[in-house]
Amino acid sequence: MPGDPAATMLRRIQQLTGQAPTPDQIRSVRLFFGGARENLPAQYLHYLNDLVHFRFGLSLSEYPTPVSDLIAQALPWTLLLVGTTTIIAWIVGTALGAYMGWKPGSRFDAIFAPTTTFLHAIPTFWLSLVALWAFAFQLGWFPVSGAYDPDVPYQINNLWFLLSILKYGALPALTLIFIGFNGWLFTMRNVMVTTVSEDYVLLAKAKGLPTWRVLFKYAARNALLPNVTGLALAIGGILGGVLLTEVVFTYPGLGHRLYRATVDHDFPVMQTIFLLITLTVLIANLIADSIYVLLDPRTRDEA
Amino acid sequence: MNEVLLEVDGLTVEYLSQTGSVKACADVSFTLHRGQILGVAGESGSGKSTLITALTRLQRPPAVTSAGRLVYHSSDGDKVDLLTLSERQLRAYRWSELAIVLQSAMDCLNPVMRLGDQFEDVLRYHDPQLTQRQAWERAEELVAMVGIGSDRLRSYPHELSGGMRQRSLIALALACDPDLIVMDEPTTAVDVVMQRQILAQLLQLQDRLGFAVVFVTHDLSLLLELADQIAIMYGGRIVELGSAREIYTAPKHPYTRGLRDSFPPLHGELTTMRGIPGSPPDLRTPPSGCAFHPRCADRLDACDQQIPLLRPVGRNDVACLLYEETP
Amino acid sequence: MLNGFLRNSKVRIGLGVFAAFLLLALLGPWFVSAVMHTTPRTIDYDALGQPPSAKHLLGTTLPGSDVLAQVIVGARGSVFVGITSAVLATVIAALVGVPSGFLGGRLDHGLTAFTNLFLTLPSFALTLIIAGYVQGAAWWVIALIIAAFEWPGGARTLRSQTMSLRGRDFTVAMRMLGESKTRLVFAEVMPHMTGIVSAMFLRACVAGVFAEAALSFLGIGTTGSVSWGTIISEAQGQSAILNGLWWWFVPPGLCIALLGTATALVNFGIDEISNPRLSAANRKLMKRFRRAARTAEPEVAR
Amino acid sequence: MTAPVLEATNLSKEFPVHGRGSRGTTVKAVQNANVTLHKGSIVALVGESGSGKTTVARMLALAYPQTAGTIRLNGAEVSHARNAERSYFRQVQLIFQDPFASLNPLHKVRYTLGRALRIHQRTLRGKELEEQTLELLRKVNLTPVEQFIDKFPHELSGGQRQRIVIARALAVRPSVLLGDEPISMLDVSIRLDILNLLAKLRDEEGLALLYITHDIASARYLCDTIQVMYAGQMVEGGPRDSVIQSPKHPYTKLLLDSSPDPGRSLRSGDTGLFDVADDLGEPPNLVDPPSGCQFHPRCPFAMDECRQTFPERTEFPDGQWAHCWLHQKDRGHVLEGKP
Amino acid sequence: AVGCSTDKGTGSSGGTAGGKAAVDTLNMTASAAAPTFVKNWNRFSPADKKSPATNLLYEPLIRIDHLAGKKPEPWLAESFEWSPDGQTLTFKLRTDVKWSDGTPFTAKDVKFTFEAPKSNPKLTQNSLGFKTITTPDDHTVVISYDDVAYQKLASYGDERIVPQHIWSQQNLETWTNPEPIGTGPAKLTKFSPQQITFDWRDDYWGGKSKGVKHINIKPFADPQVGKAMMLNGQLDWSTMSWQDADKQFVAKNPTTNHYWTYPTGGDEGLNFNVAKPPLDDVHVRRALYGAIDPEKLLKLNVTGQSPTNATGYDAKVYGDLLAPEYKDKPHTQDLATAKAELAQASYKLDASGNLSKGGKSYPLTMKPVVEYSNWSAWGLGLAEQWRTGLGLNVKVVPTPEDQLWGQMAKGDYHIALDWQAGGNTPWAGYDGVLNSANGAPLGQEASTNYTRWQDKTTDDLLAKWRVTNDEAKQKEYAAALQKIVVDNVPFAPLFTAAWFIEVNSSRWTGWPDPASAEYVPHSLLGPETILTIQNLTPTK
Ligand SMILES: Nc1ncnc2c1ncn2[C@@H]1O[C@H](COP(=O)(O)OP(=O)(O)OP(=O)(O)O)[C@@H](O)[C@H]1O
Ligand SMILES: Nc1ncnc2c1ncn2[C@@H]1O[C@H](COP(=O)(O)OP(=O)(O)OP(=O)(O)O)[C@@H](O)[C@H]1O
Ligand SMILES: [Mg+2]
Ligand SMILES: [Mg+2]
Repeated sequence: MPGDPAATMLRRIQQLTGQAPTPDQIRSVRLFFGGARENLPAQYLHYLNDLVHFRFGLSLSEYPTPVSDLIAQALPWTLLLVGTTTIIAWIVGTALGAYMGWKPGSRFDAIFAPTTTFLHAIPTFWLSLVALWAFAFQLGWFPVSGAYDPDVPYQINNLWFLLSILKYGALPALTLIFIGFNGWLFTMRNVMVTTVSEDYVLLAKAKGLPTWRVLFKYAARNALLPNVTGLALAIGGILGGVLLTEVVFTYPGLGHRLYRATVDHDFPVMQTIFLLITLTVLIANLIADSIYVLLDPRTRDEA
Repeated sequence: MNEVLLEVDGLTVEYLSQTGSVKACADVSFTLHRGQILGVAGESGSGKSTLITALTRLQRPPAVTSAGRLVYHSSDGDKVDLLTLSERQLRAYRWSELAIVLQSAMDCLNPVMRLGDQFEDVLRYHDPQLTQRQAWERAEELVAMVGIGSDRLRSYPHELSGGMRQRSLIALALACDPDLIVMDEPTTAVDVVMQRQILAQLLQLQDRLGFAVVFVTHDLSLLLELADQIAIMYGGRIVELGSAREIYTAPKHPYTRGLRDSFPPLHGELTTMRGIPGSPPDLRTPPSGCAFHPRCADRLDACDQQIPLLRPVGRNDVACLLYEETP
Repeated sequence: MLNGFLRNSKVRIGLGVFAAFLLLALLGPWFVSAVMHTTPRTIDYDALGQPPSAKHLLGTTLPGSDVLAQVIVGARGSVFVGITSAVLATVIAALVGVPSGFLGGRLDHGLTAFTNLFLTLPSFALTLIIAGYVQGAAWWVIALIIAAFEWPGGARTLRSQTMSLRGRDFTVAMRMLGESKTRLVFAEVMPHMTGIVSAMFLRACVAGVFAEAALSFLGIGTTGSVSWGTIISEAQGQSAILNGLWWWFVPPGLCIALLGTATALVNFGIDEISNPRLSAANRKLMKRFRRAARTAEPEVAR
Repeated sequence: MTAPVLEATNLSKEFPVHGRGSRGTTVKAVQNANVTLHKGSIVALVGESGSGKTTVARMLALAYPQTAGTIRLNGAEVSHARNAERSYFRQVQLIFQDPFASLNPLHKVRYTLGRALRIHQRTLRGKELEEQTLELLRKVNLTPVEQFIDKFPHELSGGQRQRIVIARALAVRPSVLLGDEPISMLDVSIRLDILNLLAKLRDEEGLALLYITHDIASARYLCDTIQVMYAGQMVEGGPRDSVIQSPKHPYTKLLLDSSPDPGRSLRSGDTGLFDVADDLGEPPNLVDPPSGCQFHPRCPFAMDECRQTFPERTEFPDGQWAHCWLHQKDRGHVLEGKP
Repeated sequence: AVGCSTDKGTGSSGGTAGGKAAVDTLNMTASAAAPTFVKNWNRFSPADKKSPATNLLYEPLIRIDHLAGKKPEPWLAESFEWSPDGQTLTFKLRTDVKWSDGTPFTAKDVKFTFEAPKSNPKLTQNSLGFKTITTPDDHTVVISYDDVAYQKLASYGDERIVPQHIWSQQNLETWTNPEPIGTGPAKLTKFSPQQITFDWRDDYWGGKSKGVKHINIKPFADPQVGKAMMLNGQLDWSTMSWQDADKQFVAKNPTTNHYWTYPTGGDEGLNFNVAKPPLDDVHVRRALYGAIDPEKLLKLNVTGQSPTNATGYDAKVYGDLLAPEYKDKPHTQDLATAKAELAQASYKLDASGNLSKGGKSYPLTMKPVVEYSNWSAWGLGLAEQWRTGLGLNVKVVPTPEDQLWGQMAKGDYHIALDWQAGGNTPWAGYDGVLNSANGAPLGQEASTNYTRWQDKTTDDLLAKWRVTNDEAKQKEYAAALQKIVVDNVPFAPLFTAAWFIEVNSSRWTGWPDPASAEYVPHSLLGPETILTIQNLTPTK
C-alpha cells in the first residue's frame, strides 16, 4: 500500500545509520504503525470525535509528540511571515494598481503592466530558489534557512531575537511580496480603470475637488472593495498559502510542517493542519462577507 | 438678461482610436446668455454628451478637444477661454461657476458616501471657512429646495428613490451658486410624473436664482416646453438653432422638421406620421457632405459634397444648403 | 468576434507563445533525438555540471545530462499534465456549472453546495496530501488530482454566466418560440461562453503546469519522467543552488513563467475585449492622444 | 364584437423577496389585472415604471406562472404543461423592449429566422425555407431582403433589428403579439416606422396586439383601446379617445398632464406644463403597498374610502371604465376642474 | 554575517576577555533532516532516531568498534562474558556511573530498559531476544538465552540504558521525555526549535572533555543548507554525503575543511530479485554485474566512496574475515566475460534490447530511490553501461523510498539499489540478505531478504556461524558464504557503504582522521561520538 508511515520511518532509520534495520526493529515499527491503523473506519470516527473536542492526537513521525505541540511551534511563524507579507503586498499592489488605473496608458502604466504580468506568472518556489541562490548563497546577504538566529536567546522580549527574526524573514518575505503584489495590482488597476470612468468620479472632478481627493475618496475608495474582500480571503488562505516558499527557505512554518507530514505520511498532523486551514478559510469567508457589508452600504440592508 | 455668459466658438471634439478619429462634435458655436435655458436636442450618438463634457472640460481619453474656443464671461466682467486654462486654474471655475447634472443619478452619487457628506465635501472645499456644522445646514437648505427632507442627508444613495437622487443631484449642482448648469438628459431615467415635478422645481429655482442652463435631451417635445433657445444636433453638428416656438412652429432644417414630426401629438387630430426614414449616421464612417443627406427628402445634388455652415435663416440659424442660395 | 479576438495584440502574442510551447511539447522529444542526437538522460562524462557551451547550449546537469534536451522534453511532461488537467477541469466545470445554472432548482442547490465545498477546501494543500498519498503516480493521475481542485472556480463562473445567459432576452425569445432545452443550451447559451471557457481553459492549463511543477519540486509528482518541475527538483536535490549551477534550474522556471505570461496575456486580451475601458489604456493611442491635445493647443489659444 | 383571442382575468403576481430578514414577504407586482385582446385590434397598456406592465406581458407570454387568475386563449384555459406551452407559443409571441439584447449576436438573420420557422414546421428545408425567410423579411419591410438575410445583428441598426425581432415572432404565424415597449430603445426618428409596421400587421394580418408603453402619446397614436396601470393595479381603461379626452381616474389625468405636449403652450387656455410644482411624492413600495386605492397617498382628491378599500369598477358609456371612489361617490366632476 | 555566534549576550561564551570569545562551544548536527526540533527523547518511540543527540544523553553497555571488525568493547559495562555454552551473558557494570540528576546507575536500570518493551508491544522492540534478565547485585546483569546467542552481543551496542527511577513513572507510549536525564556527558541546558544546547557534565563518568563545554545541535532540512553552514563555519561537524566535496568543500580551505568517509562494513549495490525471471538465471546476473564499471559511476556522483569487492564485505572493516581472493579486488568492469555470460544465459537478447525466452520478452526495470539524488544518478549511469556494454535495455524507474521498500519486500521489482552486508556483525550482514528465513515467496513480505535468495547450503552455513565462537570456524563459514555470493551474485556490491563526515576544524582540532582513527567520528554512533567530542581541543 502506498503511503506507509512505517516504511517511511524504517527507511529513515536506515538512511540515518547506514545500517539496515534488524528484523526485530522492522517488526516493532510495523506493529506500532499497523496497530494504529487497524479497523480504519472505527479509528476514523474516533479521530473525528477527538478533533471536535480539540484533541488532535499524537504525531506519527515525531511520536509521541502531540500534534498540537507541532502546530503551536509552526503556526506563529506562518502567521508572521505570510501575514506581514500578504498585507505589505496588498498595500503595495493596491497602491500601485490604484495609481496605474487612475491614468491608464500613462508611461508608468505602460511599463509596469507587462512587467507585472510576467512577474505574476513566475512560480513562487522557483523565484524563491533563484533568490536563495543569488542573495543567500552567492552574495551572502541573507541567511539561508531558519526563522531566527539560534545563537541569540530564544525570548520574545529580546531585541536581538526580534532583529534576527527580521533578518531571517527578509528574503522569504521579499520574495513573497515581489510575487504577491502583482495580483493585487492587477485587480486594483482593472477595477480602478472601470471605476475612474464611473460618473460619480467624473462628477467629483466636475465639482472641482483636488485630484488626490477624487482619487482617494471617490475612485480608490470604491475600487478597493474587491481587493479588501480579496485580502480577507487571502488571509484565510495564509495557512495553506506559502508551503513551497517555506520549504525552499526551510522556514519552520505550518506549510513546511504540512510538507513534512506529507512526506512522512504523518496522517494526524496532515489532517489537523488541513482542518485548520479549512477552518480559517471558512472564517475568512465569513469575515470577507462582513467586511463587504461594512464597506459597501449597498449590501447592508438588502431586505 | 441679455448679458453674454458663454461663447462657444468652433468647438470640435474628436474620439481618437487606433483606426482613426471620430468627430463627435464638429464646429459647434453658440452664445449663451445669463439666465437663459438653451436646449440641445438630438438623437442618440449625435454628440450631445460629447458637447456637454467638452463644455465642462470633463472629457476623458480618447476624447480630445481639437479646436475651438469656450469664452466664459465672469460676473465681474472678466473673459476667459476655458480651454486654455490648466486643470488647477479651472478648478476655480468648477462648481462655483459651472455645475453639471448628468443623466443617471445613481451613477453620479458616490455609492459609499452619505448624501450629506457629498454635499459637505464640495461645500467645504469651495469655502474652506465653512464649519462642518454650517456645511451640513447649507446642505439641508439645498435639499429642502428640491423637496427632500433633511433627514435624507444621512442616507446612502441606494436608499433613495430614483426621483430623489435626481433631485438631490440638482440640489448638489446649486450648492455653490453657479452661473451655469449644464444638464445631460437629467430626467430620462425617471417617469413622466417625476420628470414634470423635477423640471417644474428646476424652473422655479432658475427663476429665483437666475442661473443659465444648457439642457441636453433627445426628447424634443420636452424642450419645446422648457427651453428658451433650442439647438438641434445631428451627426455631431448643430443643424438648427432658434427659439423654442420658432423650432416648433417653423422648423427650417429638414431634419428638425422630421424630428418634430416624430412625436405623435397628445391632443388634436391624428394623422399617419412617417418619422425619418433610414437611421442616424455612424460617425466612424460619416457620410460625405451634409450628414443628413442620405435620409433627406429634400436633398440637393451638392448635399453629398458640401458641409453646410450654420447661418441665419429667418429667425433661426440653419445649416442647410436649401437655404444657401436663397437671398 | 473571433476577428476582434485575434486583432488584440496581447491575445496574438499570448497565443503565439502558447502555441510555440504546444509545438515543443508535441515535437520536442523528436527534435531532441533527431536533431540534437541525444536524450534528456544521456550522460556526457566529459561535461558534468558544465555551464553553457557550444556543445551544450544550456549547459549540463551534475550527472552530465544536457539541460536544453531536458527542458525541451520536459515541456511535454509539463504541458501534457497542464492540458490534461485543464481539459478535465473544464469538462467538469461545464458539466457541473452549466446544468446548475440552466436548470436551476434543487439540482442547482445541490451542485452549488458541492462546488462551494470544493471552493473552500484548501486546494494545494489537499492536492499535496492526495498526491503524497499516491506518491510516484503516473502523470495522468497527477493531472486528475490537479483537475479535481481546479474546476470549482470555473464551475461557479459558468454557472453564473449560464444563469445570466438563460435570462437574456435572446434565450428567452428562442424559448418562447418553442426551442428545446438542449438546443437552447448548445446553440444559444454555450457559444457565448467560448471566450470564458477558453480563458478558463488556459488559466487551468497554467495552473496545472504550476501545480505539477510544485508537486514535482516537492518530489511528490510523477517520477521517472522529465518535466520542468522534476528538473528543478533534481537541481535542488543535487545542491545546484549551493554550487551555483544556475543554468540547471533557471531555464525550466523561465519556461513556466513564460507560459504563464502567455496565458495571462490572452486572458487580459479577452478582458479588454469584454471590457473596452481596459483597452483605452493603449499606449500608442495615448501617445496620439497627447500629440493631438498638444497640436490643438495653439489653435485654441488663438 | 368578436370573441376575444386572448383574455386574462384577475391576473395577479407576487414575487418573493430575497434578502436578509425578508422571509415570506413578497412584491405584489400585479393585482387583479384584466386584459382582453381581440383580433385586429391593439390594446395599449400605459403606466409609469414599476407599475407591472412587463409583469403582465410576461405572464401572458407564460414566462412565469401567475399567482392567481386565468388566461384564456381562444376561450380555452392555458396551462403551463410543456406541450401546452409549445402550442401556446405558436399563437402568442412576445416582442422585447431591447432589440439589441433579444437577438443572439452570434447568429445570422438567416439562422434566427430559420430556426423560428423550423421549430413549428419541422420539415422545412432548403429553398422553401429560404423563401419563407425572405417572405418574413418582406413582411417587416426589410427590403431589399437578400441584403439582410446574411447579416449579423451588429451589422444592423436598432430599427432594423427590431424588425428582425418582429419577423421572428411572426415566423410562427401567431395570432397575438405582445409588445413590451418595443420602441423605447430606438432612436426618436425611427420609432414611428415600427409603430406603423405594427399598425400594418394589425390591419393586414389581423393580429391582436398588446402594446406596452409609458409614452401615452405613442399609445394614442397606435392603439384602439388604452388601459392605465398604477402600482400593479389597472386603474382605468377604455377606447383611446375617451380615455385621453376625458380621463376618469386622477392618475390618468396626472399622467396626461405630465406628458410633454409641445402644442400645449400654443393652445390658449391650457396651462404650461411646468407652472405648478406640487410635490406628489413617489409611487408606492410594492412590498408593503398602501391599503385601499394605491394612488391615494398622491391623490389630491383622496377620501377616507380611498384609504380603506380598492374601489369597484365604474363603467362609462363607450366602454370606458375606472376604479375610483370619486365616481362611486358621484364626485367625478372634480376632475373637470383644475386639480 | 554568521560566525559571530557568541556575542549578543548569549552568555554561552563565558568570559570574553581580550575581545575574542574563547572557543568552548561545538556546533554540530545530530539527527535526521528536519527544519526544527521538538523535545522528544523517548527512546521507545518509533521516532527515536529523530530525537536530537540521544546518543549523547543515553549510553549502551558496550561500544562497537566500527573500525576493527565491529568488535565489542566495554562502555557502561566494565566487562561482559559468555557462559561456555554461549547461552548466558553476564555484564559487570561500572560502579562510578551517575545519572545526570545524581542518582547512581545500577543493574535495575538495565533490567528496566531491556524489559520495558516486552510489557508493551507498541514500544520500539529491541533485538536482544533474551529469555530472562537477573540482577544478582547492583552492578551485575545476567542475561540468559534459549539458544546459543553469540551473535546477539553486538545488539547491546545499540541499546541505550534509561533511568528506571524516572522512566518507570511514565506512560512510555505518550511521554516525550522533555527533560532528559541520562548517563551520557550531555545535559540539556537550552532548547529552541532551531538549536539545542547541551553542556558537558562535570560529573560524567568518562571524565572531563578536553575543551568542549557546550554542544549546539543545529537542524537543517535541506542538505544544501547544511553544506552552506559547514562552509561558513556555522557548523563544526556534520554527517552528510557531499557530492564533489573535494571541490565544493575541502578545496575551499584545505587546512580546515575535511571530508571523510568511513566504511560501515557493508556495501551499496544492486539487489537482484532472483525469484523473478530473467534474474533467476545466474548468467544474467553475472552478465549484469560484470558490465558495471563502478569507477565510472562514481564520476557521476563523487561522494568519496570507492568500489568494493564482490562479497560486499569491506576489506578494512572485516579485514581478516574476508577471503584473501576477494581482498583488495574491487569490482571492475569486464565486458568480455559479461558478454560471454550473457551468451550462456537461457535468455537471449532480442532486437529491442530486452531479454527473451521462448518468444516471451522479459523487459528489465531498475529502481533507485527517487529521494536519494546520487542513487538516481547512478541508476541512469547503470542503465547506460548496460545499454552500451551489453546492448541490454533496462528501464530506470526512480521510486519513492517508502514504496520501493514495500515493493522490494513483496518482490515487486527486478533490480534495486540498496544496502547489503551491513549490520552490527558480519554474520548479521549476510544473514539479513541471504537467510531464507528472512525471505518470503513472491508477493509476500520478506523481512530483509529481498533478493529472495533461497539456498540450503547458505542457510546451513549461516546457522553454523551463528553458534560458534571460534574465530577460525567463523572465518571458514564466512569464506564459504563469500564464495556463494560471488559465484551466484544474488546481489551485486558496487561501493562501500560509508559514513560521511565533514569537519570544519577552524575552531576545534583533534578530529580522528581515517589514517589514524581509533573510533569513527560520526555524530550518531553513541560512544564513538562521545569520544570524538571529548577529545577535541580549541584551535589555537
Ligand atoms: N469613448 C468613445 N470612443 C469612441 N467614440 C465615442 C466614444 N464615446 C462616444 N463616441 C462617439 O461619439 C458620438 C457621440 O456620442 P455622444 O455620447 O456624445 O452621443 P449622445 O448624443 O450623447 O448620445 P446619447 O443620446 O446616446 O447619449 C457617437 O457616435 C459615439 O460613437
Ligand atoms: N423577477 C422579479 N422578482 C421580483 N420582483 C420583480 C420581478 N420582476 C418585476 N418585479 C417587481 O415587480 C414590479 C413591477 O415590475 P414590471 O417590470 O412589471 O414593471 P414595468 O411596469 O414593466 O416597469 P418599467 O416601465 O420600468 O418596465 C416592480 O416593482 C418590480 O420591482
Ligand atoms: Mg448622451
Ligand atoms: Mg417593463
